[in-house]
Amino acid sequence: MSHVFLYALVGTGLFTLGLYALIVHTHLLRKILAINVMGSGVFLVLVALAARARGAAPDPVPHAMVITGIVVAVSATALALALMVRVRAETGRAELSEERPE
Amino acid sequence: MALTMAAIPWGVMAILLPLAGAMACFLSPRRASPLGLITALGVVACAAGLGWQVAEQGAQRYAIGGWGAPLGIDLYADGLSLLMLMVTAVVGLGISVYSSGYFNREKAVNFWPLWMFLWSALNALFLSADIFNLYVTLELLGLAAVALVALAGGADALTGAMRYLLVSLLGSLAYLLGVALLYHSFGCLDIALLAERMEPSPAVMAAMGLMSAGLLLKTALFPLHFWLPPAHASAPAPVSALLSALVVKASFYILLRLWLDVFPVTAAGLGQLLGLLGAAAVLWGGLQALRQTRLKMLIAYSTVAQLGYLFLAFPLGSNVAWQGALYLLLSHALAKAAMFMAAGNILCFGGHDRIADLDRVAQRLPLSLAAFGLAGVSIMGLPPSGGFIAKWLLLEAAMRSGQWWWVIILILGGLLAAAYVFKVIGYAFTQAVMTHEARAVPATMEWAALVLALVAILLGLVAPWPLALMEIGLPFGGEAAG
Amino acid sequence: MKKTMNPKSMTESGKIRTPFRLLLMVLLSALAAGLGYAVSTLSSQSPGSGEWVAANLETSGVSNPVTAVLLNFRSYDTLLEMGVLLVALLGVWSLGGIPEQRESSPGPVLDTLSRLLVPVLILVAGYLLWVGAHAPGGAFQAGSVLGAAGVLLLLAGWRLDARFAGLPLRITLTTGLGVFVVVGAVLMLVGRRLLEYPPSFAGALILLIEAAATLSIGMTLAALFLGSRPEAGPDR
Amino acid sequence: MEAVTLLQWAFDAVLGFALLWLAWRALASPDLFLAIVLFIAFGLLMALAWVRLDAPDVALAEAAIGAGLTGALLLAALARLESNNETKAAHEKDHEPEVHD
Repeated sequence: MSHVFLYALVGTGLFTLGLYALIVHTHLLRKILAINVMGSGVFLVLVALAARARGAAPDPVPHAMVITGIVVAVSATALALALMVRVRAETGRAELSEERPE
Repeated sequence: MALTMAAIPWGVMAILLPLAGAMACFLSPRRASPLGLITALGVVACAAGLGWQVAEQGAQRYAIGGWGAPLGIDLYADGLSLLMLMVTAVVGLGISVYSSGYFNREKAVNFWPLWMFLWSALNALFLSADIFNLYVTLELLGLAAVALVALAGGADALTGAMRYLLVSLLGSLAYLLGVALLYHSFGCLDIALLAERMEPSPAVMAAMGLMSAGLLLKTALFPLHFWLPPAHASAPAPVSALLSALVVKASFYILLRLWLDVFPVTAAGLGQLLGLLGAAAVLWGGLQALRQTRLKMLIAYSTVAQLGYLFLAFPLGSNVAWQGALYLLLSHALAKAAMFMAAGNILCFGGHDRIADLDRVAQRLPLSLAAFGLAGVSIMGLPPSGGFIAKWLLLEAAMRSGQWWWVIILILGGLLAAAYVFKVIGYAFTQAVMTHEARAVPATMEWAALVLALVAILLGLVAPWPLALMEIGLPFGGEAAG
Repeated sequence: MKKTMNPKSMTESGKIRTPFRLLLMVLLSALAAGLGYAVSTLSSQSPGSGEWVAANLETSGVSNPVTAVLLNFRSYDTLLEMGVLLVALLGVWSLGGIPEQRESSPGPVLDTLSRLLVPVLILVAGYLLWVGAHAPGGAFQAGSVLGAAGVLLLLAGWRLDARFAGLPLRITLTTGLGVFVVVGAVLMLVGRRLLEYPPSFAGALILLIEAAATLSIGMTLAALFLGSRPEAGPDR
Repeated sequence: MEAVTLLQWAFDAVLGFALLWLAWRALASPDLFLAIVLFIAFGLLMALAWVRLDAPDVALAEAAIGAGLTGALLLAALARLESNNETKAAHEKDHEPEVHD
């Protein structure tokens, strides 16, 4: 066990923490934050494990994957936030309605 | 001539062309509609070119950047990806023609670039051989799909789009965590290389669970289907069509690829579980569809049911079962697109989609009603439709493997489908006094629906041809059909 | 940022029942434990493709391995990703006008700050773009710094002139993806594969793509921040 | 050598714990503004973690995008939610909330 596994474990922790918050919280802003925390967790797993080789330079492929992922995440967040503002304007609440249109 | 045809990488063109079309539509909003239609024709030509190439030369592998796996990203086209690409082309052309009549100018400006991006994402997804690249295509697909749902405006569509976005992102992240585990286990992202290096381990099992769960969520397998009906029902009609016909199939396609090629085939229990969930989806989706009072909700629940059939192949696992599932996927894509388009015509004509008030539709929109009925024949699985061939293959696979209980599900599902399709048609033939002002529906919209429904029927008559294409590159493994 | 909360709207309304929460906690703890176990069983030796990257770095045109992966070995991912950014912006724009608030008076601090910082940020972006070939940096970092400069300008109350808010803006937004696609297509026309740069031109082509991408990324991120389609001229 | 390793371990442990704690606070805080501020702090700590993991490229991207721009987007969205609130109250009469049927 080296420090990379510590970070990888923190990554899986963040993933589950975010998942819990995503399910439990109803406010959309909080759900969006939760998704971002989950994403950070996945990125942490990717990059941490890339640094496993002691002494040698870390594997650059996961780094590139994470940079791609960060840009995807910010795009998705921007769309989600804009949708949230519109949902709020239409329904008066920044939440997903509990009753499902059957 | 043949030499140059062979030299053109049609698959790459099928990805780049809609991307270029999307940019052109974005840059020139006034001409978005004609530009989009031209692009659609071009993409159909590319799909045909790729079809010719794959049929002539067998499965194709294309190393982008000339690097090749494991360093670069490969595109791979075998019979499975080819058929997905082709059905996307046919449905996509239909949707493009339909949309050119459906959207007003203001909406069209937003619709066309998004739809072109979505098409590009679909083609890229079906051709990708790299699990991280698949993640990027999934995100491109998801964001474009969500934005398209929100085009409808209004509380229902926006809430549906929001829920869809969260679900889609959750599914992608679970998938990406699986990708991370696989990459760090084997040091590669290419599906074929992964298959070579695959050794079962706890990390592989975790990756399998995460990726499957994420993709099942995106494919809306019961009980993870909760997001689908509101999103698909509240979207604009052509968007509902492309979501139900194509977008949910994309994540299923990835699941199928991973299941067939990458994951170790030790998980028989998981196959049974997927089959059970599929069976539950068939019954639950059918019952819910029958209960609906709105036409588009009915069709959306029918999608939940039809997606269930796809998973009946997992416990059977034989070549015939996979063929049946894929055939169902193809015919459902065509039939469901036609159904949603017909519903869109009815909605556009009458201003509502309450099933109980579908009077006069039979007289005034005969083509749309015919499209709905013909699509219904395929959804029910009656001969001579594509849906019939699909169910026949699944039936055969179930009987051969001795798992006869799946046959009961197939029959019950067919009966439920018949019930909800006839419920709609029955109301449509009710004679009633003229209660509301009718709006004209462009002929292109009626014909687009009818032609797609006819192709769904036709798929039952030309079955040997798609079945032969499916075998190119042996996507379902080497076992013979017998 | 002012910090006045409407307490009623900001509290969660639908509370989820406690037994469900407990069950969820148990399930997710099991998930976390399983994932942690799976991660910890991975070998401590990386089987990654780092060696492949190192072996081909020389012909990639750049010496920063991450840039080499992003813009050469796996450039196709980056191409699609430029599409993701544009799709997000299209989605935000198609959601229609969010009524803009705080049109006026950003305050003297923000005004001065933006005047001082924006030129610096643009310089930093240029530096990051240039240095990305051989050191940490590159199009995404440079683009996001440029985007930050745009956000600052927007906060200071600056708006794009209507003359440029139509086609010129859209061209800038698509430049990144457009140059990428054109380079890929031209290479195919001259008989190479998609995005298969000739080694002697690789560095220049990567810089060209990165420059275009930086501009588009910066512009897109600032536009995402603005939230609604800027008022355009007659073209819209 | 031993002391340095121990110090690194301590640093990693503190950083990992701080990441989890900040994420938890950001997701659980009842005040949305505070939640966003905590999330931005979380992003900055992530950048630190990337540096520690020898990923300077990712650290730069995270600092600029993950913490900076995402933070700005979140704050702008929160401001819009609030201003929406005010206009909502003003137009309450002619804008009935939609009801599901």
